[in-house]
Amino acid sequence: MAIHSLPTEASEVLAAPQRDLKGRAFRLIPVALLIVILGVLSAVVPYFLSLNNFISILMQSAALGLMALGLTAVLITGGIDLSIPSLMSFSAVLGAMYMKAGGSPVVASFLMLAVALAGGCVNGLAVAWLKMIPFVVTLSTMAVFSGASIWITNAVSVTGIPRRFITTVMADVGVIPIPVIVFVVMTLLMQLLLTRSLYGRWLYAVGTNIRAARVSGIPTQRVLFGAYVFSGLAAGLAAIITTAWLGTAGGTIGSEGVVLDVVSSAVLGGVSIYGGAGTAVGAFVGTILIKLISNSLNFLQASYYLVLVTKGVVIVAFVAVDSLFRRKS
Amino acid sequence: MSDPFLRMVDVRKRFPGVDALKSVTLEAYAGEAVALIGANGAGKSTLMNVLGGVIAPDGGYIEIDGKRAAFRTPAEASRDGVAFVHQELALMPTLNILDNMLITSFPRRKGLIDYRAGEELCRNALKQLGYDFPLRTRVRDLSPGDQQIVEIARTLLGKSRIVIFDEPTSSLTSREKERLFEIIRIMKSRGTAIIYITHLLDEVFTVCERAVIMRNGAKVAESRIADLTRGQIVEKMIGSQEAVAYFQHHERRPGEVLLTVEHLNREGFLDDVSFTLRSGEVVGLWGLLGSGRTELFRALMGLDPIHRGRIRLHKPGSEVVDLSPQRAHSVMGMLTEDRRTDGLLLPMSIRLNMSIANLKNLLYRGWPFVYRAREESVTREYVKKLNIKSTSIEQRVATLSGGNQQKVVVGRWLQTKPLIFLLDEPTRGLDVEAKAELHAIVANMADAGAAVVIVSSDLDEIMSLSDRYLVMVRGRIVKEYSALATKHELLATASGISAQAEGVG
Amino acid sequence: MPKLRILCSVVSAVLMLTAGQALAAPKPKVIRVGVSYNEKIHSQIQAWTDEMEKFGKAYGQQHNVSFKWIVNVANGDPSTQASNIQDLINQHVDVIVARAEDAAAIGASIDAAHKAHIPFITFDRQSSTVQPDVHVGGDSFAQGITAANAAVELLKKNGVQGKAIELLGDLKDMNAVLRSQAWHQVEAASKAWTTVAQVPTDWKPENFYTGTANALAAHPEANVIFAASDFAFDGVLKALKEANRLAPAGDPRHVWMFTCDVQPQALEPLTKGYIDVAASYEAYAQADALVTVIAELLAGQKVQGTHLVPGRLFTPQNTAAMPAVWSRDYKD
Amino acid sequence: MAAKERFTLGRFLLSYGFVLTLIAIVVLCSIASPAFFTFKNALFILHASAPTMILATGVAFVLMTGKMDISIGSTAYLSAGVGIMLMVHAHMSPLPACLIIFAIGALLGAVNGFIVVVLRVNPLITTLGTFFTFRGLALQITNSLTISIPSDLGEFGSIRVGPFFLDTLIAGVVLAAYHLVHTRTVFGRYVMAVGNGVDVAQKVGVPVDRTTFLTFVLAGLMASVGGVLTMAQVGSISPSLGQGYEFTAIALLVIGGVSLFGGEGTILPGIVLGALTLTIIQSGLNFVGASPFVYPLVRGGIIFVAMYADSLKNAVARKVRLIPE
Repeated sequence: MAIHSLPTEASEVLAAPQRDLKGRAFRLIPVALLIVILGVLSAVVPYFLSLNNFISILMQSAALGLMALGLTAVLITGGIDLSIPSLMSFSAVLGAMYMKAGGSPVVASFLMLAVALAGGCVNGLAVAWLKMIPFVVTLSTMAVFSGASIWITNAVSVTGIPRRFITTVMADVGVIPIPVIVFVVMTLLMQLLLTRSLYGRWLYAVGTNIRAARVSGIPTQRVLFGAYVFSGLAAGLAAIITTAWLGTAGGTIGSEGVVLDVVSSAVLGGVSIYGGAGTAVGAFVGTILIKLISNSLNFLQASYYLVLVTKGVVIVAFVAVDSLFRRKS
Repeated sequence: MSDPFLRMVDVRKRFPGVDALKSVTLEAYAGEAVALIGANGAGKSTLMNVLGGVIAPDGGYIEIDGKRAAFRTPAEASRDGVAFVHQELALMPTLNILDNMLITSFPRRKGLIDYRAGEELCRNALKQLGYDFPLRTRVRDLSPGDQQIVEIARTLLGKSRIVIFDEPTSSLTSREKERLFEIIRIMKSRGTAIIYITHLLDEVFTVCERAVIMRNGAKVAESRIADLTRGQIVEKMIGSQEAVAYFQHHERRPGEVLLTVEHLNREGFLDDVSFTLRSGEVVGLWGLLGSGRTELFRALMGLDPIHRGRIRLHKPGSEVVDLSPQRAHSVMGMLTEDRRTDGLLLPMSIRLNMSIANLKNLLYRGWPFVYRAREESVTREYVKKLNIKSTSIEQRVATLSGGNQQKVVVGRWLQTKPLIFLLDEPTRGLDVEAKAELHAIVANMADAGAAVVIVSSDLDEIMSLSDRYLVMVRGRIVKEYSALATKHELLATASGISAQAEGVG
Repeated sequence: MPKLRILCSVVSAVLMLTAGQALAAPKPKVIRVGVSYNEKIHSQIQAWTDEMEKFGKAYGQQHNVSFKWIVNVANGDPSTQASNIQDLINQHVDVIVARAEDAAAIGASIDAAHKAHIPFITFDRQSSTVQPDVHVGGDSFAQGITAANAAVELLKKNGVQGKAIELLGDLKDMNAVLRSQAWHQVEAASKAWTTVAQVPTDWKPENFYTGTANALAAHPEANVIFAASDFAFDGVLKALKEANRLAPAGDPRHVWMFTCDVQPQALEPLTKGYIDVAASYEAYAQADALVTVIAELLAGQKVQGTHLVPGRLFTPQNTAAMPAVWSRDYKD
Repeated sequence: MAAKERFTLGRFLLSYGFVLTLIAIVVLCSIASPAFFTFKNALFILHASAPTMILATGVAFVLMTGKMDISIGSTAYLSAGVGIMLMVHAHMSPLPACLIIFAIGALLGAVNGFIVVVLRVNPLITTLGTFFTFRGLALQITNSLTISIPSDLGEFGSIRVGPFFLDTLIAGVVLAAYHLVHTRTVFGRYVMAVGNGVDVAQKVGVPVDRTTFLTFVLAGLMASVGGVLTMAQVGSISPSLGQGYEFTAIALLVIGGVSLFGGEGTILPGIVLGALTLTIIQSGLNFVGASPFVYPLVRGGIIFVAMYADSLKNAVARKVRLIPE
């Protein structure tokens, strides 16, 4: 009310930047954390500060990161998708079995994408049209997908994947392996879509206030559906990469531990669990951060227990700061 | 008159950026109703929240019956007999009536809730209002009106000696309204002190003995109702004469037919609704709450399914087409009843809020990407047109005043250049100033050739704007009136029929 | 201020560990061994780790080398293990030892190591895809065969026609698979018993208990139990007890039990005579073998592809006297 | 109103649908294996499901307030882990040790509560974090060994009172107590009130924060109780203790009719039926000797169906309220 008197144009100059600053300052925390960890490690760990090592860290993050991107889209709509990793392993298994049976790697890759997309559609339908609670839907589809992949594989990972598939997917472009490129490109692409595209705008609107979005003529159901399909797509890409990376596919590669890692990555990347906020780049940073935390502690010979503890503390602390900021502004 | 039962003395409250209360003193006497009048942001609610223990004051003190009182929680306040009837119902849908009424005051035996005693209490309370619900019904299965009754009945439990009514009639049918006034009379006769907050001035004259008028966090006037005229009140509320213009109505000549609605039917909500809209007219859609006004709007906008009937749009070239739900948004705009839950993207900027319905027209060369520069210029244009008071188009709408928020929603639709404008309670909860501005905008739309349909529970408002009335009862349009219709006719048509109908429902 | 707390916790952790790092400055003739465990939820892993340290020192003094163990643990998740091994590679360790979470997935890591010219040793769990330089471990198949043959002998001797309940292990673990294969191979050959129920345990104690109990209820006639591992055996015993079938050999209610591993929890039932035969799983011997293999491998000596440490046959009679039993030392 | 009428039949089916499913499963299993439908086995099923029932009961209130707790598995493991160390190394006798375990459980719950209520961190995230942290600490403490519990506590696992296992009775008592608290105490009603929306509850004067905090403490406490019972059943504690409990518990509750929207659900019979459904499926499949690998799939399927029913129920509710979307 006090600001009523200010003339519009004049105050724009004043108001806009400072608000931005606040947001930025917060968004920088994970980045700062990242830099600190990197700095310490480079100082302490032999061979850490090497291009190879950084690339391999990115390589290790690729699959997780892609899934985190998928989750981000869903989180922005105010939903959640716990089924991504299990869907990932399910489609990976099918693809792998197809290749084992002599199918061509190319077809197999598309098969994986197709299966994952289909899975995403199941979630999407349930959430958008059957109006089921995302947590509930994806919790149960998680059980179904992982159940299915254990069932068809008898819990034994699928082997006999053609070298050609592996070498092609894992091939380096220059020094950078393809999965890393896919990860980076997907991040940038998604960032562009989120900030600039019609669909991106709709996504945020739906996540902020779905009723208002609907009244404004946004096809909310299609938007919701889209988000889950996208996370399906992400799972599919992750499936291809993981299969090539491990040279096998099985029910284990999408365990519950992974689910929580994916969620942590997105959250550490500043994606709001309440919907309406979050960026692809954020998720990217978050993923690297999660990976680095465990890697660094590996490098530093910390006990495996400390890894878990640190992860937990970081997540909670981070979000605590977040909500602190929220209440401040 | 004896000395005041409630005294709030020199109460002060400061929110970041605003002096919400600058040393306000309020007195309420047992057995009388004092009207607390003021524009939005005048500080009424803040003052009452202090009294209700919802927020703590920075300064000043409260005396009840001569004793100092300081409430840290609503529970404490109600323990000292201060009851609060909130404007938007404070009920818990999944719980039954019993739990809702007793939630903070369960009678207990050996640590366990004594439901037998509880039922007794609730039944009595409801009886006083002349109601007798099955107490185990879940509140979410009650009609909004009944829900309000439950909310009011809650205050009758225990020994509430001061009852605050905050816009109590906003969701009541006229019958329920009458009953409420009766209840208030009973309460007064029992020596309860009533504080009555409202925007609807004639209610003030029916219910209250005294009026306290606030503006910008300060008390600007206090006097007996008998010594006040409506004009004076309005003047004191807004501290200027201009907004009184709000009661004048100006003639309009409607153009050719824009829209015909034929036998529209939605199971349980709309029953064979037919009417036409002409360009350049304002149609008042009058009816009691739950008569299907909102449902009709939603059906027209394609938000709810239509089971039978058709909506036909008359294109300028006199060619007539069926209006598909998808296309509805391209020719219609709708102001929802509750802008916070159905209208605004509160944490987002004015720009994002205003462009959201119009993005398709703001794309970059048909690519599915938003053309930021155009978006900004368009937003600025409408911010100016509607004179939305803001620091920048990037300001978060949550931080705007109610009036400006509503204007943002209006701007959202104006961007889409709609032929038809559906306004559902466009000025609910707005102060007189903002009301006046919105009325101007409405008139303006019609003059520009749009067809405007307006729903309002404020009969004066509807009558000051409409060129024509459609009266709805239980999902049907039962009668159409010209601009010359009288208050009485409208009220009678709307509620007369409903009197027998309600028995059925 | 929570933010501070994160930074502090991370930094302080880092510092502590840095100190440790600094002290262990590289010396000549150091062998940096990267060890990747798939998980750390079974007693023998601790046994291995300690024994490697211990034996490593002793061996080192004789042969004038010193081992530096760089250990990390994956959270029972193949991808994580792959990352962990990648980390080891990036640290340029001299040799990598891995206990695979997934017999198939470990192949990729083996390739990766080889690409970086780091020799790779699979430990305890074999790779089902790519061949490592060396595999060191117990001979699970032999283990199963031994146990099964002992079973044939005993049952024949007592003139029992067996109705067997098989407690499967985690089928992602080659050991579990091999043992099951062994059991069924002998079954087919000897006809000494028929397996009436297969209970998957996934190596989870709960399942040992409920699985056994259900199987006993469903097949009251069952009189033989073959457990792919006797870790978490308390569950099995409880189930038997509740079914009133827990009795030493000779008692008519006795269920003939043949197990693998002789984990800490098996010692007591063995001495009490509940378990008739257990083919042991020599954590110590395996660790020692591993150390030797590593040393020889890096000394450029010829090392054969697989080092399978034979198990010993434990029976109620000989258990008490048996020397060097790791499970004794790791009984909680 | 027409809207309401149309759904009453559906509503009936929804609220009793999974009871029918349950019966169907029982019948099928009984046909497949005569040993299944026996009093003995029924007792065992009750026995086997006791710990999960208690764990789930703990989480029930949290869910009813519309919050979430996925840390119970780790809580169970950490508290039980400390207890076992006390018993094995400090040679503490089981009873005091158990009391300490419960105390720790409650404490860990309080940690969750504190983070949620005071630091205002989203419950899902909070418990996600503590899920990691608690498990890490527990592994540190037990050095992730599989430890046999002292025999006297082991005995406790198979004590019978009459035909019933002791832990079945304990579960019974806990559930009864919870049911009473839920339906007949102010706290129980507060839980439901909070589940209807924090702001409203606050306005009418419900002590929202205290209530929320308490629900988390109780969840922690019950987690530790469940942990002890599991330990006693299995006869040992291993790092796999509590793994996947969080999801099982939630699934179980939803099957039992507790809505994740909050403000919905019952302790009796809801949770019992939910728990039985899952356990019966498990043991049923055991009995009919189905391929071991079909378990997860079947479980997943059942959960999906149940949860779908739940959301339908809420869809109905929303329709009746005439609220769009």
